Amino acid sequence: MSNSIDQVFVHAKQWLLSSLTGSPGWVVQVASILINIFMLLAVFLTLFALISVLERKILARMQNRYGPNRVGPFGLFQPIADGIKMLIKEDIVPARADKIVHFLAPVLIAAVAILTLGVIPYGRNMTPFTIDGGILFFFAVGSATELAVFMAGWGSNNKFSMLGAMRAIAQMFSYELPLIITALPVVMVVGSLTPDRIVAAQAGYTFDLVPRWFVFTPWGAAAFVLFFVSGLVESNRTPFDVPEGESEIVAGHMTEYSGFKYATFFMAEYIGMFAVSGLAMTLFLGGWHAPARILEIIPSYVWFFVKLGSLLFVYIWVRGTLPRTRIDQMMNFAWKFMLPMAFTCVIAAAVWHYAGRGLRGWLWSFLVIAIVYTALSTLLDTGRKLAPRVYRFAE
Amino acid sequence: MTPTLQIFLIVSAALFSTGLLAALSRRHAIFILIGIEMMLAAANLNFIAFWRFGPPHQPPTGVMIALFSIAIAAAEAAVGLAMVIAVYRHYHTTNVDQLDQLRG
Amino acid sequence: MNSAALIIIAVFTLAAALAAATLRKLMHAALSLVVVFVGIAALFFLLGAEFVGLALVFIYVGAVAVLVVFTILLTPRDVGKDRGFNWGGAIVAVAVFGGLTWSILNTQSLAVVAPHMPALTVKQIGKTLMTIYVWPLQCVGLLLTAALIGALILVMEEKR
Amino acid sequence: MNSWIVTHLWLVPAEPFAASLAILSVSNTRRKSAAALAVAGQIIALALSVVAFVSTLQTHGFRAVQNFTWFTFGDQTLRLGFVLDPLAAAMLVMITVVGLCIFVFSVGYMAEDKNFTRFFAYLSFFSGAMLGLVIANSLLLVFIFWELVGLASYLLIGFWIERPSAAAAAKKAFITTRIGDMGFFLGVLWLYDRAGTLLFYDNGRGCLEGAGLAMLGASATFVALLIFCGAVGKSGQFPLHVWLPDAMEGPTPVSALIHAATMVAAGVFLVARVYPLFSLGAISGVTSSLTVVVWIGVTTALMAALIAIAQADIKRILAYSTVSQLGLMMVSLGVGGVAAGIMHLLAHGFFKALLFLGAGSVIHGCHGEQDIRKMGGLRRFMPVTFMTYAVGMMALSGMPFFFCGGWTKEEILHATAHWPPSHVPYYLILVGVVLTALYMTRQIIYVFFGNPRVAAERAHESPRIMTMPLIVLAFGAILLSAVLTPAWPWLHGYLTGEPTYFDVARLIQPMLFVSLALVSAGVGVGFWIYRKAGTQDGGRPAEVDPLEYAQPALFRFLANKMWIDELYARTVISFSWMAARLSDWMDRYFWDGLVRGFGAIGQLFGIFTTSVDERGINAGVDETTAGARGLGRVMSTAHSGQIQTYLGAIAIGMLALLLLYAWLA
Repeated sequence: MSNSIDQVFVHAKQWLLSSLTGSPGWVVQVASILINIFMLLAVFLTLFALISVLERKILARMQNRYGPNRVGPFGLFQPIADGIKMLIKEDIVPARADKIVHFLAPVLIAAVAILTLGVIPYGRNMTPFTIDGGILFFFAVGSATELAVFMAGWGSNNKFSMLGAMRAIAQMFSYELPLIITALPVVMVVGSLTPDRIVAAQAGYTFDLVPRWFVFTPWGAAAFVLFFVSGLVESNRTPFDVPEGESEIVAGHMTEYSGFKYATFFMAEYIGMFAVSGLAMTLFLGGWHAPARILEIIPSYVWFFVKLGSLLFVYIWVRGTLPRTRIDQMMNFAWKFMLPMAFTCVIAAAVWHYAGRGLRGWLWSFLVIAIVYTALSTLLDTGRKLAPRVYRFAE
Repeated sequence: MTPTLQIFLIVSAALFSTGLLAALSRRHAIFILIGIEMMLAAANLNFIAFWRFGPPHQPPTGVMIALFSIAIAAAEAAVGLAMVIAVYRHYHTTNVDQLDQLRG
Repeated sequence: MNSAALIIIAVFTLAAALAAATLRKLMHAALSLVVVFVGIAALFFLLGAEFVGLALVFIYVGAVAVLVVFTILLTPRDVGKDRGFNWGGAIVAVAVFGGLTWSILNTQSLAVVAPHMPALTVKQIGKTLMTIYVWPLQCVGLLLTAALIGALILVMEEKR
Repeated sequence: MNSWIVTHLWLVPAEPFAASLAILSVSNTRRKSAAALAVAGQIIALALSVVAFVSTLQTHGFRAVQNFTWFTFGDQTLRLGFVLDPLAAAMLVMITVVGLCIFVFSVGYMAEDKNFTRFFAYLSFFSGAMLGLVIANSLLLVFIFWELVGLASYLLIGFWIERPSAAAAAKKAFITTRIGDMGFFLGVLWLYDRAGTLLFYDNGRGCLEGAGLAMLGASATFVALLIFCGAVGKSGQFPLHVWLPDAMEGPTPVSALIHAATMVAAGVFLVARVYPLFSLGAISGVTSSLTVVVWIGVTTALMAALIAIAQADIKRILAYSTVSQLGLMMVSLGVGGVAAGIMHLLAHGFFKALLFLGAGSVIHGCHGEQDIRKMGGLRRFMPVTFMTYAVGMMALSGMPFFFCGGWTKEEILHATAHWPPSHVPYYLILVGVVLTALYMTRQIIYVFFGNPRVAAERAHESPRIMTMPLIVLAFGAILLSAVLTPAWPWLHGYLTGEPTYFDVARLIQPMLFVSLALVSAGVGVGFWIYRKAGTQDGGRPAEVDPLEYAQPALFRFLANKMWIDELYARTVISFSWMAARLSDWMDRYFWDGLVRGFGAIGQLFGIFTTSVDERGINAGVDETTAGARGLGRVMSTAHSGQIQTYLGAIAIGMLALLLLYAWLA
């Protein structure tokens, strides 16, 4: 019973395709791809709408406000109203702008964000685009985001846009290294770049209790934290939203965009966030696997979206809690802490593997990470103690 | 009709010639680099094509050489672009016609 | 292997390549180069070398293209100005293309179709890379390090 | 405990070395810490030595070695090691006890010196080297420490480097001992060539054990004599004794430590250590090498005793007495009394250090004056120094019963009396004993009795820190005799590994009376001759020595050290001088002329080639270069300097190659 519910979407797609029997093979292929794309867009655009309003509501609750509550029940139809507003706004293109580049930038950034969604397994047998090097595909396609940001900055012919684009590229380049390198230990341990295989490797439970997710190993936990932080940076979220810091450079590379193009950037940012969270779950949190054997009756895709939802909540929570960092602090953090720690995770994973993947490996790899972490934090200690801010002129 | 090796080679030759065109005809130093990158890509395409159309069950030498060539081309691009910037700093131009101090 | 796909991709790639070689604005040419590389990656996919295609996209679109546009940004004086076109170069390029095409078409041993071949997995590539090609791999690593340091030193501001 | 000290024996010399390094690394104004470091190093070394000594008491003939490989060259391995046996242990204790006393004494004696810390660094360095020397189990290691000891001696003799005489004395000591060391080193090489090992004891394979000795055969005599060369140099034996009296230019504690108690004993110790080499193939205890040792020793003992009678410098007298006593030890070793010789060495270490420190105290009290003729009557001003000095004098003279020197000297006489080849050494040594008592009596009368003269008028007793070591050493010199008596010859048994038992009857034997009579005679004659020394007596002025008044020619001969220095100056040194002059002349006129001749030939050839070059070749080359330049000018038009031209040329070239290939195919 649970199996049929689990596979209900797969069966539905097969039923749809079965109506095409007799057509040439490529027609079926194209139809299958189109169904996948349609489903992806439908699900994630809905999710985007939902999350955008939820974020506002949650942030509001954290700041003792109500948040949007006028349109529809509990303000749930707010995104529709926003969408209509965005669509009917005038599309302004600066006179000195490089029109083609200015136009292509939001297209590219949205396309890239949606493409990266394609390789994530959303449930059992539910990977839209099965490819041998799925993780590599994710990073390869994702790296085009930087180009799109640059195009937006350059095409606008505006100094704030250019500065924002430079900042964005600097931080994305810097944090792409830890992002990719923290994915490496998982790839090493599983021995595959395929997301399906990585999820499959995390099936089962130790002592029938603790799921075999990589986040429960020392290297996995450290790598997950690093990956999550890098993901925050890659999706330009608070506290790393330096490139679009309103108080400094208006809206960064999005300064000269309005209306639907601006909405596209906004959407791409959210979808990028979904994609990075999805990859983090695939790599470290067991993908669509249930956290306990009893809970396996609940379908896999439900688990996926439950986990995705909790991660997104953490994103929002972080945004509601932390102030924006300075760009130099961010860069220092990336090169002096994140990168060495990412390499340490690789080494710790190797130690874990060669010490037998058991308790011994667990302890050894914990030791490696603890030593490097302690050494790094001692070395990087600036000696400045955190203290309440003193307002000299305000009181 | 299934494509033969010749079609890939002609595509590659066309790409190579376009790269050559960019490298020979344009005055900006970056165009020369763009042309060279295109020529290298054409060569990689040749390697992959020859591997694909070669005997099966052999070590994927063509693929390997393409991979190494991509890595080396990346290094080449980095150094080449750094040189462009250094030259620009020194001569305040990127026009290769003006960079002829080695004229005999 | 699909001829239709090949033709579409090839035409698309070559058009982008021609744009990259001839567009007047340097930035547009550089972005066309990105399209060329995406097209070549697609050709690699078509040929079954998925990993190389992904690596190409990763390195060229993610790194080299950004380097190129940054260089354009850092050398602002000549950007956007038309410097004329050297027709001699075009003649040479066309001659080379003609010569190559003529010799390719006249070589009968090249008129073969692809044999059936098992898919090349990433695992296979990794094994080959770590066994037969381990020395070249190390050398490439050394080369990349040297290039990194060299590029840094080249663009470093001279201390006065 | 036992095995621990054997495997960690290297710690004993390591302590003073470490102290030396530490002292050198602190500022030269931190006098207290320097002295504390040096004394602490010495105390730790003493403690470790006592531990080592106790562990050797467990069994008779205890011997433990700890060998290790230093380095390997080819298929040869060079092994070094440390040995702990009664000889080494006794020496360790003697050196550290005496050394400690001298260190403490130095704190007071050198208090005014501006290079205080450097002095203690050198002193510790010397102590470490000496301790290393006695525990070395390899002739090479012995040689290394031997040279380190020599270096320390050089540094300490020349400590007051601003005095030309001190610098000259240091050089003299260094070069003279180096002559002996040359022989020593040749002996080491020869021994390695023959025996293939330089380890003394190595589980039966060492060069002093059966197998090693068997490989030596007849060459043992030469090896032994070459090694003895080193001992002669270091122990100041005739004919290389000349450096030792001059070495008194160093600070007095140095003289006490190096030139009395320890370093000069190294030669005797070395002979004792490699005694199996000397006695190999002995017929009733006599070999040709041992005979040489005996005669050298006798000559030295007698000659030095004679010279000592006529010296006026308090330290020089003691120096010559040291030479004489070392000769005595050599005689003892030569006639087979190894244990007697070593016992005398140990006892001598105590009482000679005592005498030197006493002399240092006297000099300190007399404000740097060293001439005994200017002293006198000091027993009233310096009672502690006088008492301890008297103990040392008694011990040195060989007064039996209570002073350690007496028993050991008696034992030496015993051994010499029964030497089969000849009785001459025995009689000569008897003369030496009388002379020893005589010159010591002379010295003590001059220094402590009579009326105070020029230097003694404002004399004062030395501070506590200087008298304490004197008292300790004096007690040591007396107490040591308890284990030396024939009634209970414990030390003898300890050294030889034979069991000892108590028998009071052996206390009384003929040699005791011979010894007693001789010493009494010497002291009595001394008192009679020098009863009015330093005062006007008859026709003799106050400043003239009684002996000089009676026998001026003989006295001058002795006072000038038998003109041996002058003899060397006339013979060895002038020969070297002549050889140097000859070489200089050869170099200047003969070889130089040859070189100049060759040079001239080269010059002529050069002139010839220059003309050929200028007239013939240059013209041709000029034409060629002009042609090349013209060609280059034509060719350089192709070098547009534009990269795209080159690139295009490459492309055209590639196309041409392609077409050529197509045409060929």
